[in-house]
Amino acid sequence: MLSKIVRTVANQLIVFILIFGLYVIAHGHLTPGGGFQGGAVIVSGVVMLLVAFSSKELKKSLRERVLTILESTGALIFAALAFAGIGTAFFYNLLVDTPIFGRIPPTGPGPGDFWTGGVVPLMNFAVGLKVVAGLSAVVLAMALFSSGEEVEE
Amino acid sequence: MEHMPLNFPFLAAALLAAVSFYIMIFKKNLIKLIMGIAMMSSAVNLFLVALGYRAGGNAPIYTDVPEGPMVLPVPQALTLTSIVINVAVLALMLTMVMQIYRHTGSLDSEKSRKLKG
Amino acid sequence: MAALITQAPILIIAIPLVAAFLTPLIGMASKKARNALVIVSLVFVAFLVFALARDVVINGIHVYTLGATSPGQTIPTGFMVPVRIILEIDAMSAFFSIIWSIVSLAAAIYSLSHIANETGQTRFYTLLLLMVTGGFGMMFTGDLFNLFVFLEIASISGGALIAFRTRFGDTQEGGFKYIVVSAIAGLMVLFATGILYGQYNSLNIAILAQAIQYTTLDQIALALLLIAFAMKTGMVPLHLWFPDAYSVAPASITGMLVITSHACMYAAFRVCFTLYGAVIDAPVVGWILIAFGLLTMFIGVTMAVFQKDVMRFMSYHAISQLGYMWLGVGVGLAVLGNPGLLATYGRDAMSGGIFHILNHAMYKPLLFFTGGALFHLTGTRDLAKMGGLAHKMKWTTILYIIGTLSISGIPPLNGFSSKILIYESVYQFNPIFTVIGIIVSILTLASFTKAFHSAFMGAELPEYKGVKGVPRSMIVGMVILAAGIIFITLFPAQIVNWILHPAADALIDRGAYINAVTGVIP
Amino acid sequence: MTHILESGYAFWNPIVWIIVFIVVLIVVYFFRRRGQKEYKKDTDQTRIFLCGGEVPEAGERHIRVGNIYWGFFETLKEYYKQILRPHTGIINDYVLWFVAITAVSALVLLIAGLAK
Amino acid sequence: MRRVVGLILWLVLVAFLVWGALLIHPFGYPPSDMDDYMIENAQEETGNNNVVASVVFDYRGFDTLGEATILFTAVTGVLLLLRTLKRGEGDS
Repeated sequence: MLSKIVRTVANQLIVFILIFGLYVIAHGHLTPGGGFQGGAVIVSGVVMLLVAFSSKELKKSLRERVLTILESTGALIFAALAFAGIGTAFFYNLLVDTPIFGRIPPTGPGPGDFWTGGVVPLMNFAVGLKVVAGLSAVVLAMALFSSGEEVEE
Repeated sequence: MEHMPLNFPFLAAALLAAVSFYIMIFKKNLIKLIMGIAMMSSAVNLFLVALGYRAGGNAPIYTDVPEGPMVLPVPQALTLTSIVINVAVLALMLTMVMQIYRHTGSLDSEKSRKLKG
Repeated sequence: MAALITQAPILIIAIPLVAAFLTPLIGMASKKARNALVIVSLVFVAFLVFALARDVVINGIHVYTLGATSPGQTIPTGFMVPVRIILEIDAMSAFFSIIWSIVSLAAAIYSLSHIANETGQTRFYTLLLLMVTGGFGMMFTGDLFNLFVFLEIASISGGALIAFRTRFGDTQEGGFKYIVVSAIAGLMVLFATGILYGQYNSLNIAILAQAIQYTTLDQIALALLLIAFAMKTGMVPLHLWFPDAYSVAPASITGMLVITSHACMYAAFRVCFTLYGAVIDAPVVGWILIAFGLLTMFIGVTMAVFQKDVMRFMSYHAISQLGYMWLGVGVGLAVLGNPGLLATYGRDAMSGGIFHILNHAMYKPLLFFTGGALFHLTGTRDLAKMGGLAHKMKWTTILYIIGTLSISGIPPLNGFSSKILIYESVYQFNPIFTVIGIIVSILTLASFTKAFHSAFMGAELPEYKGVKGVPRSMIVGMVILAAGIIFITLFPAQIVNWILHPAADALIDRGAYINAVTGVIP
Repeated sequence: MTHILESGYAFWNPIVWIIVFIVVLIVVYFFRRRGQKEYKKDTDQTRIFLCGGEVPEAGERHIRVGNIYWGFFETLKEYYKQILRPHTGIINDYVLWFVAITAVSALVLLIAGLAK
Repeated sequence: MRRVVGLILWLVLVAFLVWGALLIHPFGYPPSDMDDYMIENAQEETGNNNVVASVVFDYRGFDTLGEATILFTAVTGVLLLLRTLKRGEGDS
């Protein structure tokens, strides 16, 4: 538990970190970035909270049970999106030329169109959810273990 | 960029791998061993990315890209995958080292060993 | 059914994966549903594996292109090399996947009561399913980088499972050593992959095998790949991590780790025979494998006679048995360039080595399971503290005797039928090797007799008067493997003709593997 | 599909072996039938006889693993001293062995490649 | 003893690594059949402006599934190893 200034600044800063991470995840199919990178950004915010407040404080708001459920859900969404194309072949990108994320961008350089990419943006979101939940669970568990707290089973 | 006569990026990756091997062979501290493995993984990542560079190339992203050649996308994807894999491996290794320290109270690979022979 | 066979390669990998993702969610609801999910998914995967193996042996190689407009379309239209990941199943992969499905099912059933009174069971079963996924992926993939990914999946889940019993310190040490060794091996494999990709700009094994030229870089990559996979299999003198990791793991996981080491052996065969098959300096590499194989056999068994920890003792025996496989396949590789010798004894030697893999995959997990039963009853792995346990565990004693006779090659059990293949084909290559093999076999029998006497024989010890018998599901898991041993014992010739000769030919005939991807009909 | 496993210049047929084994068992059983008849359970005949002295308890009677094959290890003491030296259990040595074998095998492959 | 032998073998391996680094294609001029195909056709086939994203999630999506699986495995393993033990099974 650090000083009041640090805690206040962390409380303000976490919002911007979350927004930037969500931006990196959402624009993974247009600009550099993607699910893993954006998830890592958000987890860095979680680590900041862990430094500012103690792991005991953070454990009240972040239950490991919830994190496990979220991680499994993200992984399941990813696997389900891969399974969706099994009519033709596993991992077939079946959302191209469909209303959802289905537009084909003009070939060659150009401004990005958000509604393109088929299943790729959805997979980005699934992976982002998975990475956020998983890595923050790992960080929290390590912090709790090294400070001698109880880690949920 | 001009044609490099000596492949400096590949040399850098090779030397990084050599240093990490030295650490893994001669440093008895388990944390230093893990650092050596992390350096080895970064050497491999550097090697992969350098493989994909094309002289004067842009990032292979069509969003408002200037004219010119594009670097190869596959090595970047492989590097992304291997980075995440190494993160996972390091997390598990550090967890086991924490448990070893809890049980034996030592991080020395000679003092903290029970299994031998 | 035809559609199921077409989709079988990916389903075999994906079903345990999805089951592993579901396990934490269901494990929160009820334990029974979780165990049922694990067993049912593994049974279904085993059924799919057998159907796919039958189809592969009858109709030839299966390819599955991930994400293409049709699974059979390996190369995009109007292009010459594949750009997508391709799963490729030939007789060799099918053979290994049969072993893996049987042993993983037996191990899962065994675990039900072996870890019944431990904490963290849900995560245990999750990791077990992920390990199954990694093994199948290693056996099925036709892509070098994908092989690395699945190798890492199997290694990480295996390492976490080795360290499952966190209340003991040595489990953490064994798991740490396993993870470190696996990480180094995986990074070397990735290095070699990068070297090959940089030269030929492809990651597909078949395309690389077509284009490869055995330059100096290729030789360095071959050394890296071969030694990395050999270290993961536990070849002497790279075996030092092997007993440390295998002796501390839960017995069911030890039985599965044996098969993951066989999967790494499959990868090494794939590299030697398919990837480098055209250009490799066959006699040199073959002699390297033979030399390491003999060293592995002898040092492994002599160290095993010395041991007093039951699991460690069996791990050293696992090492020494791996030597037989290296010897048989190494002889086959040494004469690969010579069709006459290959037809006379090389093919038989390779079939013998592969047959020994099958037998070893049946009796070694069985023996590890019996060792786990001993640990389950006595709470110790030290043979010096055991004695007279045959009074308590009659079934386990019978199964241990079956495994002992089989591993030491006593007729008519299956170990004999593979060892006679190896002995008589290797004898024509070099008689000394056969003599060494027979000496190793004798020492194996001697050391297992010692362990049998000190653990099971003798009067009932007072300290084990009160212990209960072995739980039923552990017996069931062992009986599955014993049934496999009896089946192989009774029908060795049928098994050799049905699956082993096709597997050996799949290794020898690399053209078929390449044509399956490039689409050229020979 | 034949039932005979052809291997090099020999063959192996488990069914025949098992039949022969059963026949031998039957013969042995007939020999055994002709043995002594006046064997009774739960008499002094079944007690352990140790030079007339009293028999120790089960715990002391059992020969532990440390005492088995004592002569074998005594004879091969030198060999085991040598063979136990690399088995240190230090993880750094494992890495060193990997580096050593990789370097040596790369050298061998390279020299063989140059020789060709 | 160990130090000397280790240094010699380490130097041999280093020599191999450096030699290999010098033998690879000149930096900046790689062979690129497969990658050129991806750069040209990624936009029509997957509708992505980001070619790397289309490689990661479409052409080699199976690797990414394995990668996510590895992360899942590591998280599960860490939470398994750091779990608090029940009563009665303390350190031994």
